[in-house]
Amino acid sequence: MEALFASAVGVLTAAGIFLILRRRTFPVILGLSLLTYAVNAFLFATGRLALNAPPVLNKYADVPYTDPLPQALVLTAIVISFGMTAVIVMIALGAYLSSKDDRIDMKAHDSVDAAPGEDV
Amino acid sequence: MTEFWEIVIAFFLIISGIFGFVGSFGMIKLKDPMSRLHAPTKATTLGVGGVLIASILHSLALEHRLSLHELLITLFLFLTAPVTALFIAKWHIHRHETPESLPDAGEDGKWATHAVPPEEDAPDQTAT
Amino acid sequence: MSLFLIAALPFLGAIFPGLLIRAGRNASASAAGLASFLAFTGLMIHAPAVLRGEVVTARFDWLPGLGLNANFMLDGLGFLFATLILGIGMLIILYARFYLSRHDPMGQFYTYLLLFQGAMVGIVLSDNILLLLVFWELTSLSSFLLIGYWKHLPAGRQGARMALAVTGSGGLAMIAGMLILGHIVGSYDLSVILQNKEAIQASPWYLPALLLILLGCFTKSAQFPFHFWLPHAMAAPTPVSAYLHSATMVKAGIFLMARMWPVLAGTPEWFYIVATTGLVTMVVGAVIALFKDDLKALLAFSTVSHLGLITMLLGFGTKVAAVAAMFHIVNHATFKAALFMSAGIVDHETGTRDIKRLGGLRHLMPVTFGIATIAALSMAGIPPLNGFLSKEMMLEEAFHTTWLDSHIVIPGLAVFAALFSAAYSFRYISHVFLGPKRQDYPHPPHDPGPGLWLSPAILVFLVVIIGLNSATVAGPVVSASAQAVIGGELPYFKLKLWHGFTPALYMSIIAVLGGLLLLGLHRHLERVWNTLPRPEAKAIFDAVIDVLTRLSRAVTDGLHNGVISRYAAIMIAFTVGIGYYAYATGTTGLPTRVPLEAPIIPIIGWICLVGATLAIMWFHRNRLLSLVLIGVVGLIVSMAFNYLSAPDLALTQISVEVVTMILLLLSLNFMPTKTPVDSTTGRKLRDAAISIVAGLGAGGLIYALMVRDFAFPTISGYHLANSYKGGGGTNVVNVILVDFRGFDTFGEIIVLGIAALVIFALAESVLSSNVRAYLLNRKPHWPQSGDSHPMMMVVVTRVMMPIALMVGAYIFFRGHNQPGGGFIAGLVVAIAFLMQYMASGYTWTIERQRFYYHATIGWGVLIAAATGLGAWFNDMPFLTSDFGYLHWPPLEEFEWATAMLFDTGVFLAVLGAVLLALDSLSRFAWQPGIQQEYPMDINPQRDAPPVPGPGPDTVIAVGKET
Amino acid sequence: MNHWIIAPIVLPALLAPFIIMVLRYHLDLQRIFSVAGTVGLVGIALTLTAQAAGGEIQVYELGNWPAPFGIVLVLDRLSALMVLLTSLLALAVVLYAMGSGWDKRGRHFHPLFQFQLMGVCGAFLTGDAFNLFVFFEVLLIASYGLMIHGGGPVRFKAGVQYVTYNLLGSTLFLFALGTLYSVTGTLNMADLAVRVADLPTEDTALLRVGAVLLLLVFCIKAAVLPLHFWLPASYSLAPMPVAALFAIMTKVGAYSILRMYTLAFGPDVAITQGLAGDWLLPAALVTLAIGAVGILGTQHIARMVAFAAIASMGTLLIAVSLFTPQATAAALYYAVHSTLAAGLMFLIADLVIERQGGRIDGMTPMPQSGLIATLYFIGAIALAGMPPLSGFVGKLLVMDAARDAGDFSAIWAVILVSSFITIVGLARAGSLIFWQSHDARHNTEPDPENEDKVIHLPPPEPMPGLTFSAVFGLVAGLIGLTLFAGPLMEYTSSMAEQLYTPQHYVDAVLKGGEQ
Amino acid sequence: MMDYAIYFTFACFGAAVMMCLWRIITADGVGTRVLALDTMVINTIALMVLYGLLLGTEIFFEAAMIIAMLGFVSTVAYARFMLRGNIIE
Amino acid sequence: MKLLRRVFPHPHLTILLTIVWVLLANAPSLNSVVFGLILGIVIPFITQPYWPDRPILRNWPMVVEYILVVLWDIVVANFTVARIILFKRDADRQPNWVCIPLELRSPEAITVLAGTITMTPGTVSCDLSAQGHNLLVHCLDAPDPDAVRDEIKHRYERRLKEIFE
Ligand code: NA
Ligand code: NA
Repeated sequence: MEALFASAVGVLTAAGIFLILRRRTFPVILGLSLLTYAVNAFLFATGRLALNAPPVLNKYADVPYTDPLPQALVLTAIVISFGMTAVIVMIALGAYLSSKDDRIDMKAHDSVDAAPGEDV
Repeated sequence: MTEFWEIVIAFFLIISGIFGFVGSFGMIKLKDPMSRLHAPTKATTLGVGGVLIASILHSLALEHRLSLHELLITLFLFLTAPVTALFIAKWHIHRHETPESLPDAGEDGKWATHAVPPEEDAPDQTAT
Repeated sequence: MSLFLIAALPFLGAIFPGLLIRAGRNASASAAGLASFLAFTGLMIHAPAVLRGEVVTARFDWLPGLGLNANFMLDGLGFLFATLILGIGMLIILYARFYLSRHDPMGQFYTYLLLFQGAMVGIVLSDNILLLLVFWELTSLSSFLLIGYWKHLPAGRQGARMALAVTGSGGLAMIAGMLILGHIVGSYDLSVILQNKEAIQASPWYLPALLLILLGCFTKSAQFPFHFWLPHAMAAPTPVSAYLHSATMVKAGIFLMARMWPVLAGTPEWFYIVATTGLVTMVVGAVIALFKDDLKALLAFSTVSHLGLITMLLGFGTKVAAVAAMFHIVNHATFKAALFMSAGIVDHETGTRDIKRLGGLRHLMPVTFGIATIAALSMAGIPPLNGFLSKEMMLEEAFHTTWLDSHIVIPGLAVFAALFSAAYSFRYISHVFLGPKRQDYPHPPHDPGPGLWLSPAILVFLVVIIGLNSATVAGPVVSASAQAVIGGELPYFKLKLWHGFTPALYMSIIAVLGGLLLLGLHRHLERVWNTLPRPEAKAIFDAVIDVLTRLSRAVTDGLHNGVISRYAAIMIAFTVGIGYYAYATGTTGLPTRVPLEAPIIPIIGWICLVGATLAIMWFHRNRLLSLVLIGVVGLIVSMAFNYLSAPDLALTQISVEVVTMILLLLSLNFMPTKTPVDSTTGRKLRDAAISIVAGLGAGGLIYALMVRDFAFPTISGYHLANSYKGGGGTNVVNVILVDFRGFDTFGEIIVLGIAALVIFALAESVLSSNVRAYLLNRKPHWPQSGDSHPMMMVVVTRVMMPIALMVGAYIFFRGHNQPGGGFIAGLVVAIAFLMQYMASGYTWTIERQRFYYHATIGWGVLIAAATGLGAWFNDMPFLTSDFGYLHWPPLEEFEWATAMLFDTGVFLAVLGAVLLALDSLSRFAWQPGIQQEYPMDINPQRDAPPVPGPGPDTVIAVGKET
Repeated sequence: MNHWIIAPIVLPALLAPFIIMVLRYHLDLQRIFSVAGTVGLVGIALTLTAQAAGGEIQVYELGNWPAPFGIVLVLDRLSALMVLLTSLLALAVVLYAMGSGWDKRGRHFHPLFQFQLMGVCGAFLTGDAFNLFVFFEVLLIASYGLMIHGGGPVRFKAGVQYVTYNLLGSTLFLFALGTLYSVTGTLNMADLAVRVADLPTEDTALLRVGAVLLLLVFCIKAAVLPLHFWLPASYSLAPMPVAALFAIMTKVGAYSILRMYTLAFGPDVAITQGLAGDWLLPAALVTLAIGAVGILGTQHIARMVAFAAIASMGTLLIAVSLFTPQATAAALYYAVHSTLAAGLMFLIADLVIERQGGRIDGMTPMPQSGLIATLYFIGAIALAGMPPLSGFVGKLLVMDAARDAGDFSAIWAVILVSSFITIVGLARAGSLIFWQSHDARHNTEPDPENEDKVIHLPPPEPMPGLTFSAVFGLVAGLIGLTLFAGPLMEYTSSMAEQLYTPQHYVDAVLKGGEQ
Repeated sequence: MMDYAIYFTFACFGAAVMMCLWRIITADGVGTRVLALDTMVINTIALMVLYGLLLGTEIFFEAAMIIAMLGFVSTVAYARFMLRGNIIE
Repeated sequence: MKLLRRVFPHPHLTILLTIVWVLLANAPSLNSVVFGLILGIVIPFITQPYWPDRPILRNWPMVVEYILVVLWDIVVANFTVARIILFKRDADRQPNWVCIPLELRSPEAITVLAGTITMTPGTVSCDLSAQGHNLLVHCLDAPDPDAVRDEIKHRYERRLKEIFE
């Protein structure tokens, strides 16, 4: 199971990074999503893997519990990365709509002088 | 007694397994997209339904407590699956069918998916 | 007067001219003059003591931790220089008042001038080499302003930049040298350093320190090969040239060499570096000066030459030479300042400084002629003027100095330079003032008022007086300063005109006669000179700076080329590399955990996950398909969480998944649905290689972590043990979120709230720009179907939405004890509203909306914060929770917990944030005039007969229909 | 119970939603509250600094849960000073933003600004590694919003890049935290220190990976080469007042390096030897060099200042990477200086851009050019580390502290050569912007080629009094920093001393004994 | 007896999930893909309930329920996107 | 009465929600009933604007009958369709469109009908006509479309008309 899990994390990471290295905003966002999965899974697994041991206290039986802390951390991380994704999607959209170009690269000399607070 | 219930539960499980399988298999086997649309209804109804019944029976008969909340899942699926199917069918009609290839829509003339408002000659909306 | 005050007065004075300029030019100049005068007076108060050989000090601990302290001392050397700086400064202030034109901002000028003066005074009074550095660099900066004063002249700007670059860089080198020196001695105080000659010269760091400090001195004093900046600094107004290049700035280097003479001089290194540089500079400057037609350029190169002379003297390392150097410093300052000022008068009155256009001015400008002639003769070394005296001493010393066992080199070259020196001095007199009167001066010249000629006249007076009576006039100062330089017993010397028939006298005679001869041959020599190839220093400097700039631009733009994929690739590769290095340099133990077995279901999940992920990479150009596949990945990840005992995570993941997907779909509606091919195969291979390595790294790392047990008990043991007891909940994850680590959650909802705000603000910004017009006129990606709000969807939503809200409430209430909680509940409720949006459309729904998203977010954060703050009333820390049980017969008991209230804040913030984000995105598609009257397009029950046109029952009132 | 410790976080966290809810449509009220809040923050920061000055380390246990199980805030000299620095910079920035009218060129400037302050202060105060991540995210996401404030295609595009790069950084942060947790089982920094010291040797490789990943994360924030690529475009394309505020963000990275690599992975900890020292110093040197080269190599004033910010981070990190008390004291002094100096220069850049455009080619004379040129001159002196301002002092301190390092000559050479390039670059830009614009040639001949490139600028700031007083305030700060270098250096030395005796911190947080 | 039935059903639904994935990847139209995804979600729900049955726990119920609810939303969103482009209009 | 209508805009929904709550709580205690009822009243009140009209169920026994019929049909159809999918060659199958003219007018009724058709394997409701008077159904294997139409109208639409109209 650990090997399966680790290899899945590896595949997600690799795929995420491959897409992040593309040159349009949309695949980059997809890549970031994949990478987020990977890192969330990674963080989750730092509590080690356990089957049928959810960290919900059982009043009636003495059962094992998996490490709850990484779960809480991952929850926070999921929420935060959701916010981040939403923002980058929106900025990417704004960038595309105002320049009609969804290339993620810029020119070295790009400056906002042409129109401060305005769109071209 | 337990054994009887186990057999009953096993029966429902096997039924559900078969229909779940058939549902997805249909998607592979059937060639035209409209027909494929029929496949998931099996997974939704007897497929999941069987498991849910088995689950209810399991808690009732083997754990001796009433647990009906699986019914909620059924409720959701029954409420939502038709809408899902409708949308996918509409997509198919929109993309692959013409008013001519469909049966006559009677006094209404067209099917709703094809009843697109006529193209306006590009009103200049920037003015407003 | 305290040395602090003397050093501070020019700086304080610098404030006033700029402010007083509104009161008139005289007020401004008077303020500047007054400041200088006060400082000068203060200096003179100390004169008796200093001339007695005492050292006046003032100490203030500024930054003792570093050894940078405001320690000042006034000895003979400092006194000599300070007198020159302040004395000539006053004359310059007077001169400038009448020199500058009505259009020049005079207040600025005096401000800069006094800043410069203060910096110079600071240098010569510093008893701390770091403090000296401060003033040293300040002179570079203030001279930059002075040289560039006429900002409309390109020459001024370039000259200023060149001066700054050269002298500033020298100053930087000096920083290093001074730090080394301080390190060797263990103190940065000059008075301490000057006591440690042996330690310094024995140190292996002596030579580097010497080189670095000399670099500073040479650049400042325009020594060869750094001499080129000085002539270009002549673009400054003449008062500036007169001040900077006679008595002050260029003398700073000389000053420092003299200052450090006791500890640095006396070694072969010192001799060969300093004396040789001085000698070469003296010769080169003198030769070039002869062929300059610009009056100020001529004077500039003569300055270079004389500075070389002084440097050479200091380089000799003998005590007498040091005395001669001191004497020549005084003399050069007087005649050179006078010469610059007279050149300025000529320029001012005739409108040109070009010697070729001048001549015959002696009748037109007799006063100026007199001043200039005396000063020039002094420069030429004609007795009985002061220039003669110090030149004699120089020649005498040169005669006795051997260079690499040669007795000829130094005396020979010294005479050669003196010869040229005489020649250009004579030329200055004859080609400007003698000869026939001309008719073609740019302005009709005449002598100026006393305001302009008074200053040079005073200086010329000094030239004569010192020459005639050197022992009484200059003697004490020269002695005192020389004593300070030498630091011990003064050698025998006598300042007088006649020493008898010494070798120096013959050399002097040769120089004067040769100078006359050269002047006679000037026309022919000039022709030869013009045919000689000579490197133009400015061109070289400009080329160097230009290359440097271009190179910088190429490096900067090449490195920061805006290609984020490259940035990311570098970052990832670097991270993996460093990470691997860290791993390889540590040790790892064997696995301690028995791995879990993998039954069929996880394997299937793995296959699906990997299959979907690979498919995303393969099909990523089809954006919609990759979204669908991302959905698969998300589904499987959340299943995995579920399977591996993390139900809360599964719930969160799947809900976030849906909202994210909706956001992406909403934005994809406005973006291209296909990604074109941008990358070459090579790039793809590179990217693939980086990705695979990174994937191996991440996977390998987590595997290595998972197979080993924790080395210590984790802190979560405490959470498990105290979740119910202390937090009142059985869902430990939730109790961690709202209680143990509630502060994280507080931050997290704020992140979400900010995200929504940013999205809202961005939408506002985009929609208020001309993107709006584009959006209104854009065509959809593909033809749209009819029936945008199908009846079935609407009807099902009417039932599903309340149920979904119910589920949300359920998830919320049970969260403390079972999987769930405010966050998931917020998402579920948001999705319930989203369902309504999708079913009946934005406009129809928003009209019926009863709460405002901004406020919802705000309330959420405030409630969460207020819950935290509530604890303050019990004097407990922020977020301290409480819980208990309520009992209402006949109902069973209810648990209450302040953590629930906190969770309510979370719930509201999440709900508001998600809806605000969706709402903002939805507004992109908004079209004017679309007023949707009905929740569904088709409804056979509806009373109103259908309107022909768009949809049967749809009232899509576009434009004209409203 | 000293609730002051959490005040710098709670105050902006309450103020921002209040502005959103109640004052959404009242810009004037927003401004009043925002300024009042920032002034309040300054007051709080002063109180905290006074409390911390004595050397006692105070711990605030959130939720009343004992460390290491709950989250703690820790107030020591360093965190107090950083909060104070943040609040002072913020005050100048908010005044400037109001005076220049930048705050009304988009929505929600003030709430985002307050949230940004919350994030920065939180990052300085927290004693928990994961909580540090959360505050990083808070300050980052607020910075995303501020960065694209005002909109425009280029700014949006730069925003996408900025967010992308930082998302990678955040991901790395999680990888690092996961690794550290997995090895040590704790998230509390003090507890981490205790456990790292006792770690069994078989786990060192994994711990080292976690530690170095964390270092890389902080290096991204601190813009260390080759992890600095996010900075030039985002700083130069952000609204300049925002960029001025961002001057503190890079310091968050430097702060975090100092904190973690003195507390948990300090120079005395054998397990993590060589992680920071080996490559951070060369990287910092290259950072400084590239920053300086960038100053000379750009044609836009904002970009130039951005590179100056990179260069200053290079200098700062040279001092940090020496990991000696003396060098750290120098680093802290330099950090204060470079924050104020970079902030000042960004504001001056805005004054120029608003009047003349940002291209360094001296188009036309600008109004108030004399005053602005003077300010530019002062800012340039500060940035280049020329006397008499604090930059020179800081540079001397750093060089002096490097004297005992083995390769001090390389350090000195890089610092001095970079200073030279910086001086040349700043002088070039200044003379083109302020002097060449007076050139008769430029004013008389309109360039037909550039006719279409004529820049239409918005009218200069509506409240120049406010903008200039903000700028003067920062100048005054730099002067004060110079005049009081002695006492300040004493204070930073005491901070460094506190940092290099981590046992006090550990004892304060863990109350002397773990669990 | 029951365990065998459970494993059989596991196998059936496992195979079903993989067939759905196959369909998602290989289908020629987006509609079919969305359909396959929807079916996959439903099969997953079955798997989850089944797993809960096997372990005798109710901890998976909420996830199954939420997925049933949300799967619908995403499917509708995809379909609306294909039909109208704008999913909220 | 008006007040009552405003407080209980959809009494059926209130009942449904209460049941949902009890099911969710998975424990038919007094606690959960009371709590569910409270939410069952509050939530329809909140969502009332989105459901402006108020459908009425007239014939409760018929509701039960309808549910039973549909469930039976689902079971039967499942087997039929499974046989088609598993054993019938694709070429032998006769997929077909069927147009069902509707007598139902209420959106709720039409929705239930369409949903029923979809949930019984073998048929899928695909579209309404432009004004909602006909329903388009697709059959997986229907050699005789008219028979399908008649059966649907007879088995389902007739009963729904009694329930809703
Ligand atoms: Na909760
Ligand atoms: Na608590």
